[in-house]
Amino acid sequence: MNKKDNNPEKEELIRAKNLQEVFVIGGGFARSRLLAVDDVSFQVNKNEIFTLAGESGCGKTTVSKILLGFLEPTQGEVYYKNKFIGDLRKWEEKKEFMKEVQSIFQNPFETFNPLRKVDSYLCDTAKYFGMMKGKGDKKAIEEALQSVGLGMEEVEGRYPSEFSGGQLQRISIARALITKPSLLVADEPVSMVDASLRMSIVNLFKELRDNHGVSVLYITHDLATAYYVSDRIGIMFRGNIIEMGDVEEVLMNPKHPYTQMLKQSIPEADPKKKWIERVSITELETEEYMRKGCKFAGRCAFIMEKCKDHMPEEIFVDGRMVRCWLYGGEKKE
Amino acid sequence: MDILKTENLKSYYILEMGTEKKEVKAVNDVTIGIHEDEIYGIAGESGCGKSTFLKTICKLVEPPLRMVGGSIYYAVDGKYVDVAEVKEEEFRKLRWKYISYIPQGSMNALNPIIRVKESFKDFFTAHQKINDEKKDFEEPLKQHLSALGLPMRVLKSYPHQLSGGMRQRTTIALATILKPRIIVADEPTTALDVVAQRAVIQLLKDIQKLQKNTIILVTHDMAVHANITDRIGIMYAGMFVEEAKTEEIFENPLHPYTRFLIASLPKMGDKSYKPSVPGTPPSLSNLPPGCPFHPRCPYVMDICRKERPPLVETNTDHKSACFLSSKEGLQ
Amino acid sequence: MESFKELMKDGRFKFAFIVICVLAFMSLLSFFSPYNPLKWNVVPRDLPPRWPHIFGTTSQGQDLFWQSTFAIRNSLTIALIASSISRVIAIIVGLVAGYRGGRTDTILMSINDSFVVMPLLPILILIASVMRGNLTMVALGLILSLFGWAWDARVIRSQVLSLREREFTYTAILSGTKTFNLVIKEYFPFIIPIIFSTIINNMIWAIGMEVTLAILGLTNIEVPTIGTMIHWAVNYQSMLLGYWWWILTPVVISIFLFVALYLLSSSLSEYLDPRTRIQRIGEARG
Amino acid sequence: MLFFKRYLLPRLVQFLVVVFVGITIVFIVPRLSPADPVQEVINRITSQGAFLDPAAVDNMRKSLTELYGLGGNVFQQYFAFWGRLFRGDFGPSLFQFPTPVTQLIMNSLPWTAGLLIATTLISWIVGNFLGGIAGYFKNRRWAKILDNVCMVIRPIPYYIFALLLLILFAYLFPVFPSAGGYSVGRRIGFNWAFISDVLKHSFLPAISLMVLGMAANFMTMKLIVSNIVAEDYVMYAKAGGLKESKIAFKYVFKNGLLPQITGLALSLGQIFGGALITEIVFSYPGIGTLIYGAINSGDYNLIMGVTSLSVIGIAGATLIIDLLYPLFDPRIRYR
Repeated sequence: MNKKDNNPEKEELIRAKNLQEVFVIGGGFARSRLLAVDDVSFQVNKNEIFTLAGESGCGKTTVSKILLGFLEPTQGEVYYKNKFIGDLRKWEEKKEFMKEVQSIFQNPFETFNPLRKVDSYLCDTAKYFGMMKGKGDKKAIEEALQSVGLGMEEVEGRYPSEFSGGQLQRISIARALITKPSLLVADEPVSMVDASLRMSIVNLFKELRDNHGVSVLYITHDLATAYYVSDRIGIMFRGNIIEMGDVEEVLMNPKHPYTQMLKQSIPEADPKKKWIERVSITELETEEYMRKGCKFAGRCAFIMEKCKDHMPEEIFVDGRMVRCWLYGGEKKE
Repeated sequence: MDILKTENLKSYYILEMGTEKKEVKAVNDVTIGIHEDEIYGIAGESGCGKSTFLKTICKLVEPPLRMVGGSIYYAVDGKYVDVAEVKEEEFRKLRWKYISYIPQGSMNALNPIIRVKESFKDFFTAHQKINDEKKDFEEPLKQHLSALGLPMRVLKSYPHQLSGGMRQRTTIALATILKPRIIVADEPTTALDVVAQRAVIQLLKDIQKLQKNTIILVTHDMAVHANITDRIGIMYAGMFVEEAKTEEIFENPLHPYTRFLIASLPKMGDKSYKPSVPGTPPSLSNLPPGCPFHPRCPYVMDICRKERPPLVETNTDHKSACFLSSKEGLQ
Repeated sequence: MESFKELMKDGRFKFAFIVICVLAFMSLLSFFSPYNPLKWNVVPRDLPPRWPHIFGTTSQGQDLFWQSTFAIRNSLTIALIASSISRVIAIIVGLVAGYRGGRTDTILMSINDSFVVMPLLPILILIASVMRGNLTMVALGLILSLFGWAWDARVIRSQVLSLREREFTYTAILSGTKTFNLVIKEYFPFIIPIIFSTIINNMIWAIGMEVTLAILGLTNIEVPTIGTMIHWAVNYQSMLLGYWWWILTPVVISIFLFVALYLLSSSLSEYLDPRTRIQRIGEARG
Repeated sequence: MLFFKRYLLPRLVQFLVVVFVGITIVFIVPRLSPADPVQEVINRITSQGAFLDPAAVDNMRKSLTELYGLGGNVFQQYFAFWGRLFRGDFGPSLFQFPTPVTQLIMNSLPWTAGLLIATTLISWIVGNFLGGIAGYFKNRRWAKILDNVCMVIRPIPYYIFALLLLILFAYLFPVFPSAGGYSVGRRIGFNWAFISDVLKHSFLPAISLMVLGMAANFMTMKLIVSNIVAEDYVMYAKAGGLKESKIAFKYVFKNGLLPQITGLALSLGQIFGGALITEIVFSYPGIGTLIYGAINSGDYNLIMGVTSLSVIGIAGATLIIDLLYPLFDPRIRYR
């Protein structure tokens, strides 16, 4: 368990333990197995924004689906407030869990059914989770809309196609806030929103954490916004968390070679900081998934024999967890 | 000497929905000049008309899009040719030899059922006669690919066998095979993972240095602009609101919209509060009167609500379309 | 009503709507027919079309106009029975295969595909010849419905498969909607246009099959339907003997019916296609 | 090896499933009917007044039961049925006793095969060619006219269209013979006289099948092409200044034909049904007329034989087209 990582006063909210998810590609008789999520463990504490960062296809969305209970992991468990969520079988129990753990999605235009009015989702959420006192009690909905800076009249009776991406994402957040959740899972919430409006959503997360006590699991490929908004961060590559810890530590002086390359490859919005050396790109994504041992070995400048054999367990150095033989750690028998 | 100029260029999407007609003013009276031997970046949010502007200057205008007014000048062999007048069959000869096009990262721009080499041959033979297959086509092709650092096995494979980054670099090689004077790139790095994006940007820089041509790069990502472009034009609601050297845009933005755009960019190591542009982007089918940014602009003045500010040179080689800067300039 | 006005602007819909109204009116008329359709020699035989027998009369002494009113009504009933029941089967198979996925999907779909690929006519001939005379209208409708669902089940399945992956499915789950009313609230607005257009296509197929089986004399040829009318016309060598009106009436009616139904289905499926409906919603208040 | 497992094997399994489901239906259906076929044959014979002593009747019942494969419980019958199927023996035809059913089918099969293959190929090629051009040059006048014409022809079922042609050509302007495969008294031989006679006779059924096939292919191909024209690689080829003809043929048309190959495989069943019916209208001596005769004479064995063979035949043809598809589509060949 990552002892070093969580300091005492932080109360644990949700914890993933050795998650593993196997994707079977090729149907019928030609099955080949692919480890989309491989031995992933992390936790999100109360009143904290934890980021899960990585390239597209590194398994972060699969992890979010497992956490939300949409996907049964091949191996590993998820504990919410120290209760194993796998035991939730009856719909009532699942609803209780959903009341506490809500989510918003990547494409605002796909979050709502284009043929249904937007406010029908808000009413459903309020009705099904018992947030409505009387029949027409819209207080909870108005409150949620108010906290994202929208009014009831702007939303009532309109279809998704009549809003901009930014507005839809705010309505989606409002829908999630109706049940007063303690954890909000945000899967790439701003990648489809215009750069100038992106900050309004990201600042909203900060405000939710500070004023509404909602912790956020922020999933993204954009390290810049991750640095700006989160407290702790986990970097994922091809299904594994290869570095995790305080965002200042991990992003300001990254240890794992992949995190270093990732940070260098993000273009800085500053003409003076242009790139210099060249970079090599992967031939085929699936090739790297199938590789035994450390999946970054193909492109790593510091490759060692044991890297090809297998990845190290969790090594703690400079206040963060890293899985790389460069930083010691014994060979697992 | 500008290699490409537009004067009062207008192109709208004409949509007939049921009874009434709707005009989406995607390119709204644009006059711009692009120099030779430079990488000119066009930045702007989604729905500001930058991709439509690209399609219009490449004459890739398909209904419902229609070029409504103004003219486009190419500097062909030293003299300006108004491309709007050139007939399609005549203009076809210019395509790829004079101006070529790089599509978005996510688009499958190559014919899925023929090998990559076959695609290269189609584009090559459309403009150049091949009498000796080996000497006229295969040799130059191999040289071109190795110059761009692409493995030869790409030629024998089909598009679906290549990874996203590899396919995009192959398309760039295809767009530069005939060494065109202008290369137009529409969001070439979107939908690519960040490492492939960096490789693509590197490739574009090398090509520009190698062939001394002009690259017009459109992307919403200001950081990509910072890394590759020499000059940037900021587009908003179908118009150019500011144009200057890249360093100038980042250090001393004049137009309020550009200021917000630069201020809202998250930077590593800087956790200070980043403001966001208030309000929502305008819909191009019913634009506000006067300056289209005035509903969201904190410095709005009466004149802004009535007239549309022209794109005017306020400092040296730094144009902006805002009464605030041009008024001061005037005083 | 507003959408009806818009639909009427589409030429195909207008033609189809008029023709179907006429045919529907004729089938209603059958309730006021002065002659009993099952009786023969109620009118002088072999009269060419002239008032009062506007479509002429048959060698069996039946008035062709009133006969065709019954024919249209019966053919439409058979078609409606067949297509409505096969819709139910198609929806169940499509929804279960699409939503559950995995093994159930592969099994259901392989059985479904075998019904698509199989030549249905010889099998229907086999069934009809076994049941010989007592193939009543309802029985024929049921048999046709058993074979008419395969193609559309696959269409519905692929629609459900694509909907299942879309993000608003997860939003609905997180809003507390249970699987059953999630399917009703979220998926049905997409599935209903498919059902609508495939109902009409299936009716065309069913009427076509009924005509074919009737001409082969495999259905209950006393009951007047489009097929049986042609059957008697062909059996009595009406063409050779020059009674052209006897064979032309059912053929012309059937062509109008098929073309009208086809145009109705293609114009409706275009109008109801979710993509165009979304644009219309956006544009209505845009 | 991977290609075989991923693409070919599922197709083979699907072929077996189709044959299994089809043959099982052919087996079950006659057993559902309340009437016992053996009893029916016996009633028909005894009703013709011939007095038969009970022993002879019992004897006949036993041999007929054996002949019909109705001996033993259902499962034994089922296995016996499959056994005979593999041996290609559907028992004797009851009407033209004792010639075996397979023999009769083999006589009329070449006629149907010739008609079916010729018309399907021609209508597929011509229909797709015209549909492709009409889809690419959408706003040409002739494209619009042809589209409306096909829109009217397409929904008409085979029988009605065949009947229309019969009325038009055979009675109003009797140019073509309205029935039969060749004129009476013509010696069958491989000489030009016989062949031209066959062509003249099969002209009307062929035309009727081809026109409907062309209309269907035209409409689908036009739709496919009008979608492909908006694809990225077509727009990119236009930006590349390729000649219009090369874009139309190599980029739009070739990509458009691929779904039409699978479309053909899936619609073979219906086309076959249509061919049967058209043969009956023109009493063309193929499988259609054979099965029509069998219906009138209540010849069960022949009907079951024809149905089983058509199920296996069509499933086989579909399998062949499915197996040919990877040759045209590299995306399947090189996973």
